[in-house]
Amino acid sequence: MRGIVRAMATTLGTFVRGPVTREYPERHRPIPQRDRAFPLLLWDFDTDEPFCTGCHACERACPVECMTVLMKDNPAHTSLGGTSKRRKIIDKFWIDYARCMRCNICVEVCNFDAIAMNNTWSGHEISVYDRADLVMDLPQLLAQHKAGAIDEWVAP
Amino acid sequence: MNGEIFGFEINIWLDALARLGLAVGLMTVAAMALIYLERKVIARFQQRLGPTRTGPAGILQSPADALKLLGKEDLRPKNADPWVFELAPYFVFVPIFLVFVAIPFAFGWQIRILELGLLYVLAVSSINIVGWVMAGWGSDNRYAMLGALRAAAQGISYELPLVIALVAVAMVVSLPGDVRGSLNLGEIVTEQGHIPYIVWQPLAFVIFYVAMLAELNRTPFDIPVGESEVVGGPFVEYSGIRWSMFFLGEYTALLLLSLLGAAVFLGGWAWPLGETVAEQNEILGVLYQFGLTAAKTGFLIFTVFWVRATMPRMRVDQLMAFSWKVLLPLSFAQILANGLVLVYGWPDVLLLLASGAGLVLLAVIIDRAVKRPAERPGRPSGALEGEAAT
Amino acid sequence: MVANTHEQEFETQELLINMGPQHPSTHGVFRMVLGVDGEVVTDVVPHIGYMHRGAEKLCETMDFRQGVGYMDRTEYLANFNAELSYVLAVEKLAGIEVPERAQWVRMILCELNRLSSHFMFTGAFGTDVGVFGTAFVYSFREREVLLDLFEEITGDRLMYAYFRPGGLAWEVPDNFESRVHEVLLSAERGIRDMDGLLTQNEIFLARTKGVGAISAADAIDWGMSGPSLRASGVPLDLRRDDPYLYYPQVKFDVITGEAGDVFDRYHVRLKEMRESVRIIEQCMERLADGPILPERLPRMLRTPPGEIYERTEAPRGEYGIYLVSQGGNRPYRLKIRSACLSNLQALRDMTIGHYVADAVVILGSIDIVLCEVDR
Amino acid sequence: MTTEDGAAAPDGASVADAARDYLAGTIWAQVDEALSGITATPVTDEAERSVIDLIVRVPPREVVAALRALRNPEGMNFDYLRSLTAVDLEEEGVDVVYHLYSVETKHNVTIKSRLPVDRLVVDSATAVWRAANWYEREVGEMFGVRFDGHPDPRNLLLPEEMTDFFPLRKSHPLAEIEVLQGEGIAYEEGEL
Repeated sequence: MRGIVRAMATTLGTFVRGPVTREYPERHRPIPQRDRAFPLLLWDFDTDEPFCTGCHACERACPVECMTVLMKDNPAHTSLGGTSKRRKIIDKFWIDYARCMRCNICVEVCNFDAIAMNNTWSGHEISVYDRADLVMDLPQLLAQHKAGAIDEWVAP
Repeated sequence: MNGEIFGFEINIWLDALARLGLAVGLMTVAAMALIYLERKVIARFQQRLGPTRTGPAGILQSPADALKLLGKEDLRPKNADPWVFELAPYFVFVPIFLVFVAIPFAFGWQIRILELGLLYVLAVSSINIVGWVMAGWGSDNRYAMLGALRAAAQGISYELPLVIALVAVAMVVSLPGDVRGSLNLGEIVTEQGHIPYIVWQPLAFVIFYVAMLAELNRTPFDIPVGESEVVGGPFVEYSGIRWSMFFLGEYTALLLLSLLGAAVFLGGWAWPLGETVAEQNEILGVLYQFGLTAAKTGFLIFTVFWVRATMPRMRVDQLMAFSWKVLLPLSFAQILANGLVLVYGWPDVLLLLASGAGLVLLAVIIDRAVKRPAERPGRPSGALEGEAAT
Repeated sequence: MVANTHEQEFETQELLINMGPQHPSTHGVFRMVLGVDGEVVTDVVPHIGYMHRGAEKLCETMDFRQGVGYMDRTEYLANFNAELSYVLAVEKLAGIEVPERAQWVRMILCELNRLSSHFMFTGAFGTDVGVFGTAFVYSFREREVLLDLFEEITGDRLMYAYFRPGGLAWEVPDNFESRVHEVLLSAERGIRDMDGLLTQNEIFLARTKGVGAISAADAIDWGMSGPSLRASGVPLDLRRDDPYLYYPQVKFDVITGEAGDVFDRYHVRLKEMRESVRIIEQCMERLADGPILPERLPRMLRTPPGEIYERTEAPRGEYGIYLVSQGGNRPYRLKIRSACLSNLQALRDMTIGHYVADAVVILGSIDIVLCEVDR
Repeated sequence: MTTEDGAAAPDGASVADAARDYLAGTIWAQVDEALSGITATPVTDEAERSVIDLIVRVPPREVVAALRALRNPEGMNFDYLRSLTAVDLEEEGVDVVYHLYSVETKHNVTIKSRLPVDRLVVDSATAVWRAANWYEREVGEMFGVRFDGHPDPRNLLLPEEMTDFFPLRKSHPLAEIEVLQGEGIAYEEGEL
């Protein structure tokens, strides 16, 4: 009988201790800075253009081939009378969030620190009715950092 | 042929209808409240919150569930036996409500004061096993069948210790004029004004409590409905309103047996000072007596929830062995001891001593039984040897 | 011959019960067909493969860094241990020296992962035995604390992708040590709760003692490993017998059972959790500052031709990586030796002859992860 | 037979010396004794050997005999079958690989057997270890190797009717990923 009494005492103990539940949709738990949801592109506020030069490093390193990158000549390059030092710049960029496995490799291989993992709740609460809506294009990928919503942490 | 309700004279049929309607309505509400309470209490035991989304603290969860279940499609499997399948819920539901006729809530507050109330309660409440078996058989589902057979075996096995434990108490009820023994629930409660019977008959109470858990298919005896084994047992094919009838029946039965236990063992409305307060002030007395009944019933229900939050499930063979080899002999021994004490007119303290000794014996038996590891009851048959997907 | 005809009239037939792939207690998409005589199981046929995703084939197309992320997906309850097997195999094949700090951190994380995995086991096992969710919630309470820590370190709650051939992806956060101590305190309380709820409970004992027993010789013959093998009394723990990382430098006991029954399998795991706490505490003392990656690591890692069968002691048993390289930056053939697959093979032997209710408990006691079984 | 080591000229004598040195550091002597009567050759070539374990090659016909000899409790007592798998070497055939372990002496050994492409058949090891059962089923379905005497040679992980397709062979590359990116997505130049 001792074991039964001990078990009952254990449950009574937790009865007294009170709930540990987090009420998720109402109260968002603060998530750590390193949290990685989905990759995003970063915005260079100095020259007002993306960091990304479209060098294809991430595209090649992606294990699941979820990225498509197209580059173009930078119209704002100094040689063309602009202010930017980037000769080439990203033209089109798609990331299929449905396929992405959030392994952080794209961030690690990027030579320009142009891509980072979203570390806010907005990266976790993506739900859509159509799978094609999970394919993010360049404006969508840039929007969050441009709006200052990302607490930037680029993995070394 | 006129009856009386709240002092007004009305036609006896109207009276009966009113009482029945009151009982059914009240019990449905009470059962829904119990469902909510169970979810909250068990959540607390598990450090969760339980329902929170419907109304303040989720208090409207049960009505919301009821509405949802009402709106659901009433499915019937293609190969099910239509009559048996559709009628089964009523066989579970109706008997349990009938039982309330004899339950005393306060002095004089009974739907009908029956001279053989205890007998009636036990007789009617065991009908619902038929409903379980019907549900299992009619569903044409192997899990349901397995669950129904388990339910039948369990219900019948534990009916006996339950009855005998209650009879042991009914024997020792001392009535005015030096008469012992009564089956009238009102009298049983009234006689506990000074000392409740749990003091004289602790073994009977423990047997009653265990058998009650088993009758209710509650953990650790929730074998017929074991989620992890037979996925809900006899109800696996039910949906919508029929399923909710089973569910409601289950919780009403919980309330009923807790009320019964409170009345027979814990002194119902009478202990402590139930009559004294009533003598001082009639209305206050009735309220106090209702409060006593509610508190004791609530306590019993709380322990049921507590046990549910704690205990693993027993296995079907252990369950049967526990009933037939342990509880039944012990309850017979209890009756025998009571009989000897009564026949020879020995002092009542002996009732307590005999019962207490039985309780110790029960604990020892459980401790010893655990030390023996189980053996494999069966041998391989090779029925599926080399058989591809079946 | 009246008796004879009587018997013929009541000839009984075995009932076949299909459990799974959708069943509350098959731990994922696992299906078994039970032949049942009354309540007694007379035959079991397991069916697996519902989760087969061709992980081995996929890894053949991925370079060694990419493969790490895929290991997580084969073992979603002990990801660090799965990653470890893979990176150790690559490192040994390529001959990379791993810095000391990285190894200690790996050890701490693997043991923490063992804790979280065993918590998951005790919780799920409690539910299998029939506790209405309490064990499950207790274990998830503690697992949540552990996962929070993992998220702070690696950025993800489940698919860590944190180990790299050569070391770690990035440095642990500054408050790592204090956080680990906090988590250990919480885990110890969780172990205590679980112990109090189940271990001595008479009903639990009645349900588990003597059920699903398998002898040491049988267990070895079936290729069982991990706690399920040790419960049968075989003291085989790769952390001690085939050491990797710095396990020879820490003190811990190899827990073994006696009867090899369900209770022993549970109890071995519970005791092992205490050992894990012990190991982590020792690791924390030894953890010193230093680099987490070797100084010279090529940008694209290549291995010389050759092969290796690297095995580590994951929470569920031996997690082996058989890596064949013909030179180049990706495996020529990668085979994942899953502990669960071998443990699951013995299910038939363990279950036959027990009650239906026991079949569920026995399945729970070998703690399968179907992702790992099917790969 | 060449060594990766380019500095030393690969003449026969130095290769043999290197092989002897390598084998001296392994349990080959004991394994050789246990495998008396069976044509077993240790793998010493640096490009083929394992970093940590000894690999022994055995012709397909003698595999089960070799395994039985190694399992013998009076000999090496390799009582634990760690893993059983195969490696597809395309036109060279298929290697069936057995990883053995001795719980008592804690020795490891790997047995390999090369099956020619036109005859992917080997005797089943299920009589030696019951553990071989599912491993062999898996190798059978994935590589098309037939294990003679296997009690239940159905598919294990793959659908049961899928017996003409062997996914882990090199001749069956992964399917191309259907590229969804950029299709039907409106992209306006001025939005940046």
